Amino acid sequence: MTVASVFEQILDREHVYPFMQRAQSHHIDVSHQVLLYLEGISVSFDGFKAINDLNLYINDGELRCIIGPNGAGKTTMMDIITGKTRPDTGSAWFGQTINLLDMDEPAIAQAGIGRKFQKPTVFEFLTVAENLELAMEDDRTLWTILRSKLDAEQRDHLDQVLGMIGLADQRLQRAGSLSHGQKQWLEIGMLLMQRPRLLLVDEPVAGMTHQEMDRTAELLISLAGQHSVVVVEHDMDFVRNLAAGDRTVTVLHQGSVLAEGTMDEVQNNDKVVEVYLGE
Amino acid sequence: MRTKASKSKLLLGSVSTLALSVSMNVAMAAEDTIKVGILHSLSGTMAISETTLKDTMLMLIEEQNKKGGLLGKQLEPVVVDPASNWPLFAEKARELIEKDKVDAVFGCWTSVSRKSVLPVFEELDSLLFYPVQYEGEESSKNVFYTGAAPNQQAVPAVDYLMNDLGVERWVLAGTDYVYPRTTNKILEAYLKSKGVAAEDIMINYTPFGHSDWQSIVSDIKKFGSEGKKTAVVSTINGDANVPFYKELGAQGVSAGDIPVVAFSVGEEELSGIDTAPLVGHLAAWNYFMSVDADVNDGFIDSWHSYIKNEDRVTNDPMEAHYIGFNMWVEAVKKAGSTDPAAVQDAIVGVSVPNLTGGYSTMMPNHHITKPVLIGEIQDDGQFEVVWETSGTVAGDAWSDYLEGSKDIISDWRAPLSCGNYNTKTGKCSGQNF
Amino acid sequence: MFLMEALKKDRGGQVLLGVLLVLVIAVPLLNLLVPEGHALHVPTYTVTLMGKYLTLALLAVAVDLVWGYLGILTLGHAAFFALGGYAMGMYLMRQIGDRGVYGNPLLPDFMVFLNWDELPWFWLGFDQFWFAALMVLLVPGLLAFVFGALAFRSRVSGVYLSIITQALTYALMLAFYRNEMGFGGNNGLTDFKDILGFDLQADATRIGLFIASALALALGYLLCRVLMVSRLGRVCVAVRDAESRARFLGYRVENVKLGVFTVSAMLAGVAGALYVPQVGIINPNEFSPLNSIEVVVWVAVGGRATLYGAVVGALVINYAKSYFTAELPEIWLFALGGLFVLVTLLLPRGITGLLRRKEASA
Amino acid sequence: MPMFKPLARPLPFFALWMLITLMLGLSLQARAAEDETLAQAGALLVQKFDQRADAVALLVERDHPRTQEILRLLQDGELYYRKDDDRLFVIKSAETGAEALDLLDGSAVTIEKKRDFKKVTLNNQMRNQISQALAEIGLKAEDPKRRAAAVRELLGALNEDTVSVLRNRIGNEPVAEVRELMVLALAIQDLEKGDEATRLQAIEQLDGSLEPPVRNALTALLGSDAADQVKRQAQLALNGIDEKIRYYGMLETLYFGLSLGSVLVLAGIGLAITFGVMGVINMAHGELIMLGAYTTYVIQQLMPNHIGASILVAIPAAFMVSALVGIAIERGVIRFLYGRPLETLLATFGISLVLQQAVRSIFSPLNRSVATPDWMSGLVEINPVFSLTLSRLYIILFCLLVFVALVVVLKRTPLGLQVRAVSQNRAMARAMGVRSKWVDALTFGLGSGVAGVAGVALSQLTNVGPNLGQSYIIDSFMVVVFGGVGNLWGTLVAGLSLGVANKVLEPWAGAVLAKILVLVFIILFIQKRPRGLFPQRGRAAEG
Repeated sequence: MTVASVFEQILDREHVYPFMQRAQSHHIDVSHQVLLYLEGISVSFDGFKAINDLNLYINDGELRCIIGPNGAGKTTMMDIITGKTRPDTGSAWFGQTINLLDMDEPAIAQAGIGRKFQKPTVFEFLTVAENLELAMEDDRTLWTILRSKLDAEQRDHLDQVLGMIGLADQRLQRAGSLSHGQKQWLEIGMLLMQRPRLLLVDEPVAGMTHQEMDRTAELLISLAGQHSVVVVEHDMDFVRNLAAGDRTVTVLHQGSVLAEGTMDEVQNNDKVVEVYLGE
Repeated sequence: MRTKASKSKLLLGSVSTLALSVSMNVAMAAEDTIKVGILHSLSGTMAISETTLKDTMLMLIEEQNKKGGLLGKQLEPVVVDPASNWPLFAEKARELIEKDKVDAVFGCWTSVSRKSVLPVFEELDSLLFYPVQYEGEESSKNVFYTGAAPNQQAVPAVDYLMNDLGVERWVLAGTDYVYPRTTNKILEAYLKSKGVAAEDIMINYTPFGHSDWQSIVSDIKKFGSEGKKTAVVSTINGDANVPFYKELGAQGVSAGDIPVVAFSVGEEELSGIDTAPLVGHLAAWNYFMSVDADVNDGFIDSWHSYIKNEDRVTNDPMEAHYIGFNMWVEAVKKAGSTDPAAVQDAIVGVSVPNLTGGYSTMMPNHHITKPVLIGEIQDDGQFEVVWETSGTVAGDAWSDYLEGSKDIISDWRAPLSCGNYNTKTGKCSGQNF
Repeated sequence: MFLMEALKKDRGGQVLLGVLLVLVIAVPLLNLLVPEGHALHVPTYTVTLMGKYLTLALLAVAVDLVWGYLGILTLGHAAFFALGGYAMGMYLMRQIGDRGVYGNPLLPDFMVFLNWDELPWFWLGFDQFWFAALMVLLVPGLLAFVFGALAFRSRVSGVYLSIITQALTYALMLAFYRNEMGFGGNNGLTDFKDILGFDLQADATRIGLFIASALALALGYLLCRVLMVSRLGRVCVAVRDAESRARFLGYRVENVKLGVFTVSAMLAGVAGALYVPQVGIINPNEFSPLNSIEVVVWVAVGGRATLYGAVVGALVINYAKSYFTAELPEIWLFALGGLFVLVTLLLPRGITGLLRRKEASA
Repeated sequence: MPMFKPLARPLPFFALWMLITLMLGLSLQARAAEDETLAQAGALLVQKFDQRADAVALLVERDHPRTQEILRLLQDGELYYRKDDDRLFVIKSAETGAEALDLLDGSAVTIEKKRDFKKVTLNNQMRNQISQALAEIGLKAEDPKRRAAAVRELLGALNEDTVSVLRNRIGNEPVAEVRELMVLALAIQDLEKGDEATRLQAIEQLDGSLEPPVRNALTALLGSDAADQVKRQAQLALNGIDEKIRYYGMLETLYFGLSLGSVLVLAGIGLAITFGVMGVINMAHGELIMLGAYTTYVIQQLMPNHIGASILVAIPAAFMVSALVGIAIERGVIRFLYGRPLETLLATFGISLVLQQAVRSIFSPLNRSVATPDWMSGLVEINPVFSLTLSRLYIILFCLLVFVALVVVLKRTPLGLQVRAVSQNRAMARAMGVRSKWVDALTFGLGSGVAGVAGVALSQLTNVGPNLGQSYIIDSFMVVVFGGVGNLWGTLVAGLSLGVANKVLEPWAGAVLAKILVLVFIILFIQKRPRGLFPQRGRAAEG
C-alpha cells in the first residue's frame, strides 16, 4: 500500500488494525441454520478404521444426543472436531466460513467450541474460582494473561456460573478436593465461562447420583438455544430424558452414522436393535 | 570445618556471621606446628590419579617428622578435597592459605586445576608445588614445577625415536586439551626444524575418554604402511588410553611395526590395562619404578610399608613430590623460616637427590633439572629403560619452538625477578603483584 | 504495590528477602570495618563463598520456575548458566588487555599459543561491559527461545524433553572442549584481573560482587514471584496439571512454556555471570549434564513450586557438599545418591514442605 | 590367520635340522667352531642392548645351526641368564621350583630363587632384527604359511643374498600363493633396480596387487628417473590399485560403523525394554552395564587360567548380577513411582551415584584390567588393505544374537505376552489375572540383565572403571529415543545407523565434531518426529 494510504489509516480514528481485534471476535456465519458440518470424514489408526465416512450436521442452538456402543468412534469424532486428531479424508466446517481442519485446538476453542472430557479434568491444584477464571472468555495472548485482572462484568459472570453449577460455597476450595460429580459440574461450568457457540459434552453424568443427573439434564436443556450442545452418553434414561420433545438422536456404529431420528424412531430401527441386542 | 558449620546457619539468618567469626580466631591459635596443605582430588574423575599423591605426601611428612620435623617443629598435613571440580580448587586453595594458614601447598594434577588456583596463590603470596608433567608456557613466582616441561619429556623422546629407531614419519595423537595441543605444536616445530616434511606428520585430536579408535588406528596403520618407519607420539589422556591400545592390538599393530611413545601412561595407568598387547610400546618419563638405584628401592619399600600393600606401584609424579618436598625442606632450613618470600629466595639453586640416583636442582625459572628416561612396556606392567639422557635436563618454562614464547625467558632472581620477560621488547608482562 | 501483593501470603519469600537484606548490610560492615582477628570479623574468603552460594541459589530459582510451576523437567539449565558465565568470562578476558603472559594487547593468552593471529568475530564487542551484560541475557535467552520454539511447538514433552535438554547441554560441553571453538578449550577462561576497572582481588570488589549476587537473587526471586501470582502463574499450573485441558480452553500452551522457559534461561545466565568472577574460572565442565541434574535435586530437596524452597535446597546441599567432600569424600556420593532416592520417595514436597506442614498443624 | 600370533614351537624343526646336519656328516672342527661362536654370542647376550644386537648379528652371519632356536627363545622371552655366573638358561615359566635348562649343555637346574635369574629382554630394534633374520631363515621353512609370512616380511626389503635365495627357490615352490608372493617380491626388486624392459614386465606382474610395498615401490618409481613410458604404465597400475584401496576403504568405514553401532545397540537395548516397554526412565542403566563389566573382571580373577572360557562364563553371570540388582531397584524404589516418570528419573539417578561409589569403594577407583581371550584377538585378513578385527566381529554377532533372543522372549514366551499386555493396558491385564507386579519386576530384571551382558562386551573394548556407565548412558538414551520408544527394531536400526553415521562423518569432521553433529541431528529429529523412527501408533499412544 502507498504511503498516503498508511497516513490515512493512521489519521483515521475509527480504523481498527487486525492485530488489535480480539481473537474470538470473527463471527460465525450460520445463515443456513447449520453450525457444524462433518462430511465424509474417515480416520484410521494402524489400519483400524475408527471413523468411516462420517456425515453429521448440527443445527444452530440444537441439543443433539449421540449414542453408540463402545468403539463406535464417539470420542474420536470429538477429537476431530476439536482439532486433536486430523482426519485422513473429509471436511469439517464450523458455520459457513470456518474450516476446522486447518486450525489447532486453541484456535478452535477460541472460535467457540468447548469440550468436556469423558473423564472429568479440572485443574486440581487451583481453587474452583481460579478454574473458572482461567476458562473465562478473554484474550489469550501472553501479555494480557500476565496483566489481566477480573473486571466487574467478568466477576458477575463468574458468580452467575458458580450459582448455575451450585458450587458457590466451594469457590475457594481446591478443585482437587471436590467429589466426582462436583468435578463434572465444575468442568461444565468452565465450558460456560468460555461462552462457546458449541458444547461437546462427553458422558457428563458418569458417576452422578440421580438428582445430580436430573439437574445436569435441566442445565443442558436450558443451555440449548443460545448454544448448540452435543451430548455423548451411554445412560439410556438420561438420553431419553434429554431427547424428550422430539430432539434428534444419532446412533454411531463402527465409525459412521447408523441411524438418526427421534428417540422412538431409533429405538424401533431394527439395525440399531441388532447392534445393541444382537451379536 | 567450623566456618562451614556456620554456613548452614546462613540459611536461618544473619546470625551466622557471629558464630563464624568467633570460630575464625579460634583457628588462629595453633602455631606450634608447621602446616603443609595437600590439594589433591579425593573424589570425582581425577581421584584415580590424585589420591595416590595425597598418600605420598602424607608418607613424606610422616617420615620428616620421624627425622625430628623441621626447625624443631612438627609438620602438620592439612588435607582438603577439591573433588575434581576446577572452581572448587580455587576455593579450597584459598581455604588452606587464608583459613588454615598453611606455609606451603603440594597439589593439583590437571593444568586447568593449576590455572584455577594460580591467581589465588599469587594474590595471597603462598607456595604451590606442582608435581605433574605439563605443557610449560607458565612461570609463576609462587609455583614450583617439579614435573617435566615439554623439553624434559617430549623432545628427548622424539630424539630417541629419530636417532635410535630411525623413525621418519610421525603421528602426533592427543586428547584435545591444552597439554597435547602445546606439546604437539612444539614437536611439530621441532620436527620441521629437523627437516621432517609436513606430509610426514599427522596430527589427530580426540575428546576426553574417547572410546572408539577404529578409524583412527586404521588411519595410523595406512599412514605407517607407506614405506617409511613410523611412530606414534601419544599425548592421549587417562581413560582414553585403554581402548586405544586395545584397538592397536586388535588391528595387529605391534610395537615392532609402529611403536607408540606415551607421555601420560605410567605404572599406575598400566595397572588398569591388560598389558599383553602393549609390550614393546614406549613411555618417556623422568622416573620409572624399575629404575635400578638404592634410593629408589628404599622409596619403594617405605611406600609399600606405608600403604600396607606390596602390589602398589610408584610413578613419576610421586617422585616429583618426593623431590619437591625435600627441596622445600632444604629451602626452609636454609632460610631458617617458612615465610614464603624467604623460601622463594632460598629455594633457587637447592639440589636434592632424585630417585634415579642423581641430583635435581631448582632453577631460577622455578622448574627443576631431571634426567629423561625412555622405557619399553614389559608384560609385567613395568617399564624396561631402553635409553636415557647422559646428564640431567633443565626444565624450560618457555619453549624455544613456539612463536609466542621463544623470546620470553623467566628468572626469579633479582634484579630481573620476572616470570615472563620478553627479551625483544624488554618488558615483563602479566605480573599483577 | 503489586510487589507487596506478590509477597503477601508468602512468608518464605519475606523471610528470604529479609535475610538477604540483613546480609547485604551486615557482611560488608563486618568485613571492612571490623578489624581482622576481631570476634565479629568476616574474612573475605567467607564473603566470596556466600556470594557463590547465592548465585547457585538463583540458578535453582530459575529451574524451579520451569520445573515447579510448568512441569518441565529441564536437565540442561547448566548450559544457560555456563553460557552466561562464558559471556562474563569473555569480558573479563578482554579486560586483561596486554597484562597477559605474552603481553598481547588484543588476544587472550590461549589464543596466542594456539597461534590465532586475530580475534574471532564472536569475541568482538566483549571489551565493553554493557555489551557483555547484554549477551549474558541474550545468548542464553536466544538459545532457550530457539530450542523451546522447536521443542514446544512440536509438543515434545515430559521425559523426551528432559532427555533432549540433556543432549543439548552435552553437545555444548563437547563443543566447548574443542580448542578450535576459541573459548579456551578444557582450560576455559581464567586468570581474570579486574572488572569495570576494579581489581578482582580487592576485598571491596569481592564485597561488591557479593552484594550484586544478593540483589540479583532478590530481584530474580521477586520477578518469578510476580509472574507466578499473576494469571499467567495459574495458567502455568494449569498446563502442568492438565495440558490438553488448557489447550481446549484456548490457551496456546507452547507460547506459555516458551515465554517462561526463556525468562528462566536468562535468570540462569545472570547467575552464571555473577558466579564466574567470584570463582575466577569458567570451563566446559560447567556444561556437564551432571550439574544440571544436581540443580534439579536442590529444588526437589528444597521443595518444588515454592521458589524460596529452591533457595533453601541450593544452600543446604552445597553446604553439605563442601562439608562432606572435605570430611569424608567416600561418603559424599552415597549421601547425595541416597538423598535423591529418599526425597523423591518420602519428601515429594521437600524440606520446606515439612515446615509448611508443621505450620499447618500448629 | 592373525598376523602376529606367536608361531608354533620350534623344537621339531630343530630336531629335523640336527638330523640333516648329521646326515651331512658335519666334521668335528666345524662343531668346535660352532661352540665357540655360541660362547661368544652367549657372552654378548648378557650385556646391554647393543651388544645383544651384535650377538644376534653374529649368530645370523655365522649361520649357526641353533640360530633359529635361540632367536625364537629370545622372541618368546624364554631365555634367561643366571646373575652370578652369566650362564644362559631356557626357562618356560620363571617360578621358584620350576626347572631351567642350560642353553649350552641342556642340563636341568631347578630354580631356588627366581630373583637369581634375569630375562634377556629385547628392545624394538632387536625385535625387528630378529623377525628379519627369522624371515630369511623362514624361507626354507616346511610350513607354507610360514614361508608366505617370511616372504611377506621380506617384501620390499630384499638384499642380494635373499634375492638369490628367492630366485632359486621360486622354481620349485609347490604352493601357488607363496609363489605369487615371491614373484611380487622379485618384481618389486626389479622395479627398483632393473632396465626398462624388466621394469615394464615387473609392472605387469605387480598390477592389481594390494600389498603396501608394491604401492610404495610404484610411487617411488614415479619419482625416479625411469623412462616416461615406464612411468605411464606405473601410473596406470597405481591408479588401479588406489581405486581398489578406496573401495575397500569404504567397506572398512561401513564395518567400523556397524561395530560401533552394535555397541550402541547393546548399550541401548536394555533401556529400550525398561524405558520403552515399562515407561521407566532408568538413569542407573549405565551402572548396570558397569556391573556387567566388573562381573567379567571378577570371573577372570576366579579362573585366571581359562581366560578364553571366562568370557563365556561371564555372560550368564553378568546377566544374573545385573538382573538381580535391577529387580532389587524395581522392588525397592521404582514400583512406588509408577506414573511419575520424572521422579523415577531422579531416584534412579541417585541410585546410579550410589552404585558408582559402591564399586569405587569395593574395587578401588582405579580401572580394572580385563584380558582379551586369544580366540577373540586377531584379524580376519580379507586382503592386505582390508581386514576385520575379530573382537569387533564377535561383538557384532553377539549384538545380533542378543537382539534375536530378546525378540523371541518378548514375542514367543508367556512372559513376553504378559509384558506386552501390561505395557499396553495395565488395568485390563490385571483384570485378566496377570500378576502385573511380578511382570514389572521381571521385565525390569530382563532389561537390566541385558545391560549386564552389554557390560561383558564393553569390557573387551574399553576401561572397566567406575565411570564406564556414565560414558554410555547418554548415548543409549539417544539410541532409544531416536529409534522410537517401546520398539526393539527401532533400537536396532537407530543404533546401527547412528554408528555408521558417526563413522562416515568422522574422517572429515573429526571425532568430536562428528559426535556433536549426531547429537544435534537427533535433537532436531525429535522435533520433527517426537516419537522416534518407529513410533507406537494408535489410541494408546494418543494424547
